[in-house]
Formats: sequence, C-alpha cells, structure tokens
Amino acid sequence: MVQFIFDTLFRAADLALIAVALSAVYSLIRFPNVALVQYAVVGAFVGMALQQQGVPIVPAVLLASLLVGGIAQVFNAVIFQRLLRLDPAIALIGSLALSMVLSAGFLLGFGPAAQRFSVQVAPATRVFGVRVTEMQVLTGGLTVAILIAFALLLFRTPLGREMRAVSTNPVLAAATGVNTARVTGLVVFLSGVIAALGGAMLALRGSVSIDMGTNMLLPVFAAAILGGLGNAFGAVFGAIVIAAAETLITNLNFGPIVGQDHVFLPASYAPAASFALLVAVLLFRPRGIFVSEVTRV
Amino acid sequence: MTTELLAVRGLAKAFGLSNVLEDVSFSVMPGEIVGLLGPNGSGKSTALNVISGFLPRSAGTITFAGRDISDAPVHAITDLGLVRTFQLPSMPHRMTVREVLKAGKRDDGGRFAPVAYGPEIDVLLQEFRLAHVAGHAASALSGGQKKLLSVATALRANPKLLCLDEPTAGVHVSLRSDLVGVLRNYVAQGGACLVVEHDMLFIRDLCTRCIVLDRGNIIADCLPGELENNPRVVEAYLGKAIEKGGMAQ
Amino acid sequence: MIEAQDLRAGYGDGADILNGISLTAGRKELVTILGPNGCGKSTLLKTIAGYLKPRSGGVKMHGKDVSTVPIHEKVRHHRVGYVPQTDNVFRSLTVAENLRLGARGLDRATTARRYDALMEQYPVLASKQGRKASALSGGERQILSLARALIAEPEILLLDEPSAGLSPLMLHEVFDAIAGIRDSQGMCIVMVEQNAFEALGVADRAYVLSLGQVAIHAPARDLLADPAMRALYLGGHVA
Amino acid sequence: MSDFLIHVISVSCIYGILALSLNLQAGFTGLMNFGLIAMFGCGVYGAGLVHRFGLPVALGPALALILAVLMGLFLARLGRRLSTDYWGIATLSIAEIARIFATNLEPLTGGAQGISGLPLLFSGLRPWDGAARLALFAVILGVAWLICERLVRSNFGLGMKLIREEPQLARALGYDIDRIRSTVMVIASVIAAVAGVLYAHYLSFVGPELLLAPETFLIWAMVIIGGIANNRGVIAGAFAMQFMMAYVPFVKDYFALPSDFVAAARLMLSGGVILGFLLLRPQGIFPERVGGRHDH
Amino acid sequence: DVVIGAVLPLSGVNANGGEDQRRGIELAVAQINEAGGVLGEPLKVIYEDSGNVPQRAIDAARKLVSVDGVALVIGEYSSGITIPLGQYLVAEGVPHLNPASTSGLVRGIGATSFSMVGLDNVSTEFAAKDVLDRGWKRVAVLAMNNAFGQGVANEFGAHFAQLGGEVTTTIMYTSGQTTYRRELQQAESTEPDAYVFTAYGADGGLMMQEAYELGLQEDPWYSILITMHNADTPAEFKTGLIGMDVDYTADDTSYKAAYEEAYGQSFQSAWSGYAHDTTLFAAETIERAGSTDRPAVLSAIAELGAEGFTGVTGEIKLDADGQRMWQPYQKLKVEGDALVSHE
Ligand SMILES: Nc1ncnc2c1ncn2[C@@H]1O[C@H](COP(=O)(O)OP(=O)(O)OP(=O)(O)O)[C@@H](O)[C@H]1O
Ligand SMILES: Nc1ncnc2c1ncn2[C@@H]1O[C@H](COP(=O)(O)OP(=O)(O)OP(=O)(O)O)[C@@H](O)[C@H]1O
Ligand SMILES: [Mg+2]
Ligand SMILES: [Mg+2]
Repeated sequence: MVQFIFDTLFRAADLALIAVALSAVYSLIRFPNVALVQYAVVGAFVGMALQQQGVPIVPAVLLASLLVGGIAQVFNAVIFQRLLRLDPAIALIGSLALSMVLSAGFLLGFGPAAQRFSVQVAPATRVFGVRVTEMQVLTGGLTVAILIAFALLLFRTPLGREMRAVSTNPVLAAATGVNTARVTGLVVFLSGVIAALGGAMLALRGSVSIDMGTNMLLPVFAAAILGGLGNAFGAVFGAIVIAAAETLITNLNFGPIVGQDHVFLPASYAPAASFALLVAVLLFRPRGIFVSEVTRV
Repeated sequence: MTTELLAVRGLAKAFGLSNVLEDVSFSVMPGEIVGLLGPNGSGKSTALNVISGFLPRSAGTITFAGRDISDAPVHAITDLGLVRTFQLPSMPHRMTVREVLKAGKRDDGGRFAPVAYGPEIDVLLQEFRLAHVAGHAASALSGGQKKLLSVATALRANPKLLCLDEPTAGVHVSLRSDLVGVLRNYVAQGGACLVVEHDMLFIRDLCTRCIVLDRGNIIADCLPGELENNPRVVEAYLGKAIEKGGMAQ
Repeated sequence: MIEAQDLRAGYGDGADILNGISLTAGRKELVTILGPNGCGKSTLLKTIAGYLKPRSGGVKMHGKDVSTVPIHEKVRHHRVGYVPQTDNVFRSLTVAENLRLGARGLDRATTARRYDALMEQYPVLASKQGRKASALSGGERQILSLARALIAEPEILLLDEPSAGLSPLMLHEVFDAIAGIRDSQGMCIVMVEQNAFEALGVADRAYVLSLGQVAIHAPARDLLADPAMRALYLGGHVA
Repeated sequence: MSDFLIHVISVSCIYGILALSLNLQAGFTGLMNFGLIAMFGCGVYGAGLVHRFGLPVALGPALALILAVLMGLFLARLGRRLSTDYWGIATLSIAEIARIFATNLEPLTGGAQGISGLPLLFSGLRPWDGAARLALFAVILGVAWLICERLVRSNFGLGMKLIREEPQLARALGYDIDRIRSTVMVIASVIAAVAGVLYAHYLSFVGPELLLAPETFLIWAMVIIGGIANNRGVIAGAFAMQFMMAYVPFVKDYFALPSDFVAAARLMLSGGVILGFLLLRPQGIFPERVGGRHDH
Repeated sequence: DVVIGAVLPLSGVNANGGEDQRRGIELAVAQINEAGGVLGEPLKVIYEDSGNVPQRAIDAARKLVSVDGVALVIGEYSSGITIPLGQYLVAEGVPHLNPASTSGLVRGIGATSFSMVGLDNVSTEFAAKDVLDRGWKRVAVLAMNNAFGQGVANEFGAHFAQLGGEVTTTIMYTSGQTTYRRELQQAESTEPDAYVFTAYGADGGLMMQEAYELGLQEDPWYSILITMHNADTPAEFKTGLIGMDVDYTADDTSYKAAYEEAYGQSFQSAWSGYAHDTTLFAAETIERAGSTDRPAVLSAIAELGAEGFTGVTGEIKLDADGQRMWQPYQKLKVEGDALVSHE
C-alpha cells in the first residue's frame, strides 16, 4: 500500500510540472500549447549538453530552464500571439506544427538515441518498507518546492488575478492598466522554465529521448484537463489521479479473486486507463474536476 | 374568450441559494404586446431564459400554444413558435449580416405554422437600417447594429410569440420609434410580443399591457399608462423618471 | 485635457470609419457624443483610448501627444479610465476582484476606502461581491463596469453608453453620480450615449456625429432647447 | 514514372476524402476533432476484420459503416457539454484508446501484427488496376465533395456555421444543436470510414500503426493549408501536402542528401509548411467564402 | 549502375536499428564495388526512410519500384512494416529481401519475398532452452507491445512451457515511456527466478536502470536479442546481465573489424550484419541472373537459396517458403560495457 502511494506520487511528479505549466499558460492564453511538452525535452537536452561542456549539474539545469523560458517567450511572440488573434484552434494546430519542427531539430541535433545526465545512480534504499532512490527523493522534493514557489507567485501576488483578467478580456485588462504583454510574457517564460525543469527532473531519474515529448503529451494533457485546464493546481491533482489510475492498473493483482496466483490487467492498457478516466470524468464534469465556470445565457 | 398563448404559473428559479424568481404568474394573449419591466437584477432576463428553455425552472409550469413546455428543450419551444433575443447579443465573425438573417428562418420553419408576417430579407435590412452593412461580418457591427440585427433575425423566423430582451438598449432614438411600427405591424399579422425594456417612452408607445417584476415577484400587471400612478412601481423602478418624462411632454 | 485633432481611423484595411473628427474636452467638463447607430461613436472613443491607431491626426492628453502611447500606460501615466460598450467586465472574476483590478496601483487603505464607498453607493453590487461577474444581469454589469473605472479615480474618463440597460431609476442615479464626480473631482468625461435626452441633461457640451464626422457641436443646453433637436431625439414619441 | 504518379494521386484522393470529413466537422461546424483517425480506423478495421474472419469482402463497408456511425454518435454525445478544446483532447484520447485496443486485442484485431493480405481492388485488371483504382477513388472523392457542398450550402449549413461561432444564437433560432452536431459527426464519420475501407484495400494491410495520432495532424495540416471551411480548398491542401511528402525523397536524391535527412526534412516540411501558412496565409490557399452562395 | 533499393526506419523509434542496418549495407556495397561491382557495373543502393509508418514504407517502395526501377528491394526492420511492404512488392512481382523481421507471419508474405534472417520460432526456442539450462524454471517475461514483441513473447512462452518451465507473467509494455517501474514491480510481485526481456535501445536502458534502482538485479536478467539495447544501457546498470543474440561473428571477424574501423564504435545491434549479408546475397543473385530482369533475379534467388550462401552471419539457406532455415546464435554476457561470449 505504501509502495503504491509512493509509486503514484512519483509518477505524478513526472507529470505534475509539465501539466502545471500547460495549465498555467492555458489559463492565460486560452489554448492548449502542445509544444510545451517539447520544451521539456529541450530543457533536458540543453541541460545535458551544458553538463557535457563541463558545467556542474545544478547550474546546467537552471541555465537550461532559463534558456527554455526565453525560447518559449520568443515562440510565443513570433507565433502564438499572431495565431491567437485568429482562433485558439488555429493556435493549437500551430503548436502541433512547432512540435514537429522541434522534433526534427532534435533528430538532427541529438540523434534518435536516448540521453542521460551523468549522475551517480545508487540502488534504492528501503524506507518504511518502500524502495526509493536518492534521485527520486531529490527530484521529488524539488518538484514540490517548485510547485510551492509557483503557487506563492500566483496566490500571493496580484499576478494570478491579472492573469485571469488578461485571459478573460485582454482589451479590458489593458484599459485597467494591466500591461498584457508583460503579464503574458512573464507567464509564458515561467511556463517554459517549469516545463524545462520538469523535463530535467525526468531526465535525472531516467533518460530522455526525442520522442519523450510526444509520449508525454496525452498523459500530461489528461492531468491538466482532469484538474480543469487553466486551474494550475488542479493539474497537480489531475496528475495524481492519472498516476493512481495507471499504477493501479499495472499493480492490482486480480489473482486472488479468480483463484490464481497472479493475474494482472495487461500493462499495455495502462495508458488507455488514464485516457479512459479522462473521458469518463469529462462526461460528468465537462470542465474538469475543479473548474465550475458560470456561463449565463 | 381567446386562449392564452403563453401562460406562466407559479414560476420560480433559484441559482444555488439565491431565489431570483420566486412566484411569477402571468399570461400573454395572442395579439398582445406585453412589457416586462423591473429594476436591474429583478429577474426579467432570467424569466425569459426559463420560458424559452435556456435555463431549467426550479418550480412552476409554463404552457405555450396549449402545450406544457416547462421542461421542453429550446429547439422544441422554438418549433412551437416562440423565439427570443438576447440582452447582450454576440454575432458570428465568419458569417455576414445577410447570412445571419437568412439563418433566422429554417427550412422546416418549425413544425407549427408560423404567422403570416413573412418579411423578406431585403425589407428587414431596410427597416433596420442595415442594408449598407449587409455584406459585412456580423461581428463587426456596432453595438446598436448588433442589437437590431438580432431583433430582425428573430422576426424573420415569424414566431407566434417574440420575446425581446431590451431591444432598444443602445439603439438610436429615431430607430426606436421605427421599431414600434415594425413590431406593431408584426403583431397585427397574428404575432404577439413579450418585451423586456427600460425605455418608458418606448413602452408607452408599444405595449398593450405591462408587468413589473421586483426581486423575483410581480408587483404590478397593468396598462402602461397606469405605471406611474403605482407607488410601488415608482419607488422600485421609475424613480424620478416621471418628472423627466413629464418634461419631455 | 483631451484634444483630438482631425482623427481618421478604421478597422483592419477597411474604409475610414472616422473621417476627420476633432474633439476637445477640458477639466471638469462632461462632453457627450451622440449619433445614430454605426456612425462611429465607439470607434472614436476607441481611438482616443488608444485601441485603434489613428490613420491620421492625433490625440493629446494633458497637452502631450499620446497617439502612440499604449493604453495600459495611458491608464497609469495619464490617469485615464475607459469603459467599453460591450464586454466591459471580467466575466471570470468575481465582482470584488473586478473592483480590485480597477484599483491596481493604489495602496491598500485607499482601495479599501473607495471600495467601501462604491459598495455603499451601489447596493446591487454589495450583495454580489463574491459572485462571478458572468452571473450578473445586464444592468448589474453596467454598474460594475462603471464602478471598476471609478475606483481608480481617473482624471480622464471615457464612457461608452454607460446607461444602456439601466432601469430609469438607476439611469438617473448613474448620471447624477457622473455629474457629481465631474464637479467634485474635476474629472474630464467623454460619454457616448443613446439616451440623448438624459445625457444632454447632465452634459456640458455635445458632439453629434454622422457618418464619421461631427455634424453638430454645441453646448448641451442649446441642443436641449432646440426644438428640431428635441424632435430628432425624441423621435416619434412626441406625437 | 506514371505508376508512381498514379499512386500519389490515389493516396491524395483518399486524403482528400478525409480532409473533407474533417472540414465538415472542424471547418464548418467548429468541432475540433483531433481523433479523426479513429473514424478512419472504423473503415480500415471494418474492412480488416471482415477479411480476417473470412467474411465476404462486401461486408467490409457494412461493418465499417456501423462502426463509423457508432463512433460518430459517441463523439457527438461526448461533445454535448464539452467546450471545444476539451472535446478536442477527448477525441484525441479516444483515438489513442482505439489504437491501444487495436494493438492489444490480439484475438480480434491481430494485435500489433495487424491483418494482412486484404484483397487489392481491381487486381484482375493488371496492368490497368492502378488507373482503375484511381478512377474509383476520384469518383468517390467527387461524390464526397458533392455531399459536403450540398450540406454546407443548405439551410442546415447555416445552422452548422451558427453553431461554430454562436451556439446560443443558433439555439435561440430553433436549431437543435445536439441533432445537428450528431448529424454532422455521423456524416463525417461515414465519409472518413469510406476513406478507411478504400485505404485498407489499397494497402492490403491493416494495423494499429495506421491509427497513430500524427496522421490526424497531417490531415489537419491539409485542411489548414488548403483553406479551412472551403471544400475545394481542403482537397487542394490534401493534394499539395501528399505530393510534398511523396516527393521529399526525390529532393534527397537530387541533392544527394544523406537518407536520414529525409526523416527530419519531412517533419520540418510538414511542421514548417503548416507554420508558414498559419503565419503568412492563415486563410489557406482557398479562403472561406464568407457570405458565400446558399441555396435556399 | 546496378540499382537496388532499401527501405529502412531511419526515423522514429527504431531509427537506431535502421541506422545500423544502413551501415551494414554501406559496408557491403563498398566491399562489392571494391571487388569490381555487379555485372561489371558499380552497385548502388537507394535508401528510403519508412519513418516507422507502413504507408510511408509503401510510398517509398513504390518510388523505388516505379521511378528508380530497382532490381529488388531490401526492407524493413519491424515486422509490422515488413509485412505490408513485402505484400506490396509481391503484388508487383518485385523480389523482396527481409533483412531483420523475425515475426512468424513473415512466412506468409508471398512468393517473391525471402527472409535473410531466421524467424522467431528459431530464436525463442534457443532462448527458452538457454534459460532453462541455467536452472531458472519460473520467469517473468517483458516485451514491447508491437509486432516483434508480441511474437517473441508468444513464441517464447510456448517453447518455455513445452520444455517444462513456467512463465509467471507476461508483460507487454508500451514502448517509449518515461518509467517502467510499475511494469517491473508487477513482474517482481510474481517472484520469478529470473526476468526475461526484450527491449529496444532507449527502453532497455531505462528498464535496466530502474531494475537496478529497485534492487531487482539481485535476481538474474536475461535479454533476448541483447544487442538491441546494450549500447544504450550504461555499464553500471547491467553488470551480470546475460542474454542471447544472433551470431554473425563466430567464424569471421573481418566484418567486425571493418565496422569498427568505419564507424569508430562496436556494433550497435545485430542487424547491421544481416543487412550486410542481405546486400551480398542480393549482389550475388543479380550476378548469377546476368541481368536486373526481375524474373531472372527471382529464379537466381531461389537457386542460390537452395544452394546456400555464406555471409558473416553464417550460412544462408532458404526453405521452401523462402525463409532462412537456420542461423547461429550466441550466448552473451555483459562485462563492463562490452558483450562477451558466455557459454
Ligand atoms: N447564473 C447565475 N448565477 C447566479 N446568479 C445569477 C445568474 N444569472 C442571474 N443571476 C442573478 O439573478 C438576478 C436576476 O438577473 P436577470 O438577468 O434576470 O436580471 P434582469 O431583470 O434582466 O436585470 P437587467 O435589467 O439588469 O438586465 C441578478 O441579480 C443576477 O445577478
Ligand atoms: N471590429 C470592427 N471591425 C470592422 N468594422 C467595425 C468594427 N467595429 C465597428 N465597425 C464598423 O464601424 C462602424 C462604426 O462602428 P461604431 O461601433 O463606432 O458605431 P457606434 O457609433 O458606436 O454605433 P452604436 O451606437 O450602435 O454603438 C460600423 O459601421 C461598424 O460596422
Ligand atoms: Mg436583463
Ligand atoms: Mg457604439
């Protein structure tokens, strides 16, 4: 049981940062930016490249995330701002296209092989009967710290309110004195940084290949949507739910029920579980679990 | 005695804990133009929303053209001949004004015979002074023009009962009087009207009867001319409008 | 405080909607803009506020040319308040948050004081402070949008049809309030209106637009007194 | 040369049909379907399953039709209360679920190995079979185009456009949104499934790789390049995109580029072309004719 | 020039394998041309990328067949693509040489399709025997959820049961995940004597790392086709790992030397050797046919297949279905970063 909770939490940590970043940008500019999962990959790759150049790991990761934040801003200014003026759906397609271009870039720049940070890996130690590795504890802790810092920024400064203002009515927000460009820029920057950190954390626990972004896409989206797109901290909850569903489906032994030793649901259905969960939740809570928007006629 | 076109009995609507409509009963006869008045937030738009099926009711019954429509879906109600407009109309940006008007009348025209008003699109464009913008994207209209377009589109559907939510807000005064003519003409062809409005002059010219809502209850149901003699209406709704209105005449 | 010189403006690459409009409004002055639907009143206000770039001509505020100053800076540096005609509240924010946003940049005590004053003045809002603005009725939104602009106590206030959708009672309250702040705070107010009769009752001067040009420019009192104008603005109502 | 050309045009026709289907949903009705490939999948697996279980080939389209109608209705039902972007992701998820099941339900679908050996259409007509197939595909593309044109030009089409932008207004005017949406989804789903059946018998292989999400994005790219909400445009987009993808290898040969470059170039190209179009000509090659003719 | 075509996964999840195949072909082409080419002309191979998508593979094959007019086509890597690709080529009457796909279904592609690699039934039987010989009776099986993986898992399970072993659980994992902990833990909970798995590069590396972290490597790990992921797995996570793979260096180390010289690293997978031999085989048949005429080439293939042809992967002899009958396997173990023979 404890192991189950830990597994769930660590899987959730994999998803949480990127999902939060996705949700945060969505809350501001009302379109799900698919390219964000690729930013995570960029973050990991750049971090590794820096490390290979001899930069110690901590500054390497930080530098990479800041860089990705900057890149995110550039893409936002050059591409998404313009597309959003047309239609959020168009912007979504644009972000898909950008993802493809980035994939191509990775392929040329890094080759198809998986890459890892060169860090010491130690076997797991048992804590309360649960196996955890140092790196898990470290990255898990960092993930939580980053989330808390972001939460403080959103809830303890006017930024959160201004974000919502800009997202519901940018024209009016400007008329209220909000520098919409600056708010957007800041949030996009932060989302890039957080996504990149998310990618780096993943890479620290395992390895990152150029397909990671594509593979992470749906689980991350599922988490963000479950919590309610635009509700940044709903995304954390969504990540936990998704992780729990996936963990459950792979770890639940039906053997005792059917009178055999080991009967598992096929692990290959695990991704389907999270998507099915997503669809089921949307059938009953069409705006995710935490968003209840009043729409009046 | 003619039967009621629309009959609302004991209608109530609550959003969570707040009761917006408490116990509303009234009716509209064929050929009538009923004004639905009341202070801001008194529940007029909500009443329209519930009657037209956009919001579920909390209690009460609504019958229209002899049928119980209390729980009917919007399109079923529209099929019976009840069409409404919105207080804050928003218009599509990839459809022209003419297309929106065209969309007002469906091929099937509703399952029940509509009234014989049947205005042509070009006539409507003229009457509502939209002819010069007929080819523009509907979303690029000015605020008042959108309002006019929404009323024109609803008229184009030839409804038996036209429910208008503040048709004159934002509309130029000279057009308001034209609108009186258009609506009267339509009613004369067999239609009926339920109008939410704040412009007392418009109401006096147009309406055959007025209902005044206050905090979800009807506080008056009378002729337009009797409104300013009703102290409750004056206190809740009109305020010093009477003095100014008096000055206008 | 506002001087608009020979403004020409339009949307996208469409035709000019404003065909050379000049307008001034001074301190402690309430100027109203009247005209038929689609004649360009809102466009004029948007151009003055800075949403639309003038194709020619310029806008000065406090004597400085501000044609190219982005709106959010105008709000801060030139103390401008603007209430658009539609979409004039933050729908996904609560009433209280709408007002707090309006009070950006003010210190806590001032915000609280003005907030309380507005709540007292408009009880319709006071009872709905925690409610999302999307749940408000049309008239309530109108009041909220006005209150949102007023809480910052701007020096220049641009209002696009503040009375649309207000009950007769509220309409007079709002016009009285607008006239009141003009007098008490010396605000410069430009107000587009369709309820011309009431607007002229509180305004100092009026511009009547037609087809993107100023057709009439006169003191409000004169227009009210002018029988032709009254006939025009009371339409078919005066039988 | 001509054989390859016939092939590229044939596949373009199939993509053209798919683009029409997507355009009906996304272009005219505003239904952002990112799981189009699942509708297509109803067609390919309809044909594939019939073949796998040794049933008469003619049952393929029938099974495909049934699956497609069900899929269309389910997606429409799901879309009743969902906002556009939520629904978009939900459809993407459903397509992925469909693919995962196709991969795992080995006894039924043949699993990851797929179903092979589907009869090729007109194989008896060699060497004119390619041309015959092309003719068939072109005719079906034409029919699909006619259906779509008729639909969007009717009053029903006005309802679709209203739903796309102002659903509340559409409701107020008496359009039954749920019904229109379901109808559109079913029609579009059937059109996509027809493309699927054709494709299955063209490739003579059916497998879960056919249902990968990037295929949906490719069709999106076609629609956007051609001109969203313009039926002629999206067909043009399908042809342009398919030709581009098919001829990238020639560019490689011509410039003697390393072969691993092709992969990157394809990604770059499809991504880059979409981006370029979006930024420079977002309305596509043939923009939507706002206020276009409506039969009435 | 004499032109043949190759359709390989140069992008997508199998890009590593595809690249290794391409290297094998390049080396063969260099070797052939050095020796005077084919039919007196230089041999040329046109490479096309399948992108790991069946349709692209067929697009590519069409181009090769109808535009470039190649004499035969070599391809692909994964069975799910090789099969439709082969079927297309069979329908066109073009000779198809399968250099890598081992699914049993490959056998049914058709008359003009030939496999230069032994199919799964051969390799998994070898593996099942090897595992049992080491005394592990209860094993958990992990395989990627694609045509190849499903084939391996099914065949291995069948052979293993037949030989008296027990598969405690078969886990088909989805390739490309960021973690395999849950799969690993599920396998662990069945308390097997050993873990038998097959994985592509990146997946294998991550899986081994997580198995190490979870302490699962206290029990033995056995990898089917170990070279597929060995290069992607850091040394510290695979100490003691053993496995099997096809053998292509048993007698002849010259190819290994040539590869290392050309690419500055050791083999990335087993597949370069097979692609290499496939190319040699193709060149030899064209030489025998005396032209690039397809029927002539086809009969030359049948002839040579029946006779047997020796390449770096041992003798290639085809059965009546045109499938390679036998190939040598090797038992390997990891030492440091390198694979060494382990009998
Ligand atoms: N969805 C909702 N949730 C909560 N409260 C609501 C909702 N919709 C309306 N209300 C409240 O119900 C009351 C009545 O609203 P309604 O729109 O019916 O007023 P109205 O009479 O039309 O006013 P106005 O003249 O200002 O348009 C208002 O106080 C409003 O805030
Ligand atoms: N966003 C826009 N894009 C293109 N044209 C527009 C846009 N907004 C308004 N117009 C056009 O500009 C003209 C003037 O519009 P404007 O909104 O300024 O009118 P107005 O005088 O405020 O009218 P009203 O009293 O109805 O609000 C109208 O013909 C309208 O069609
Ligand atoms: Mg109202
Ligand atoms: Mg206006």
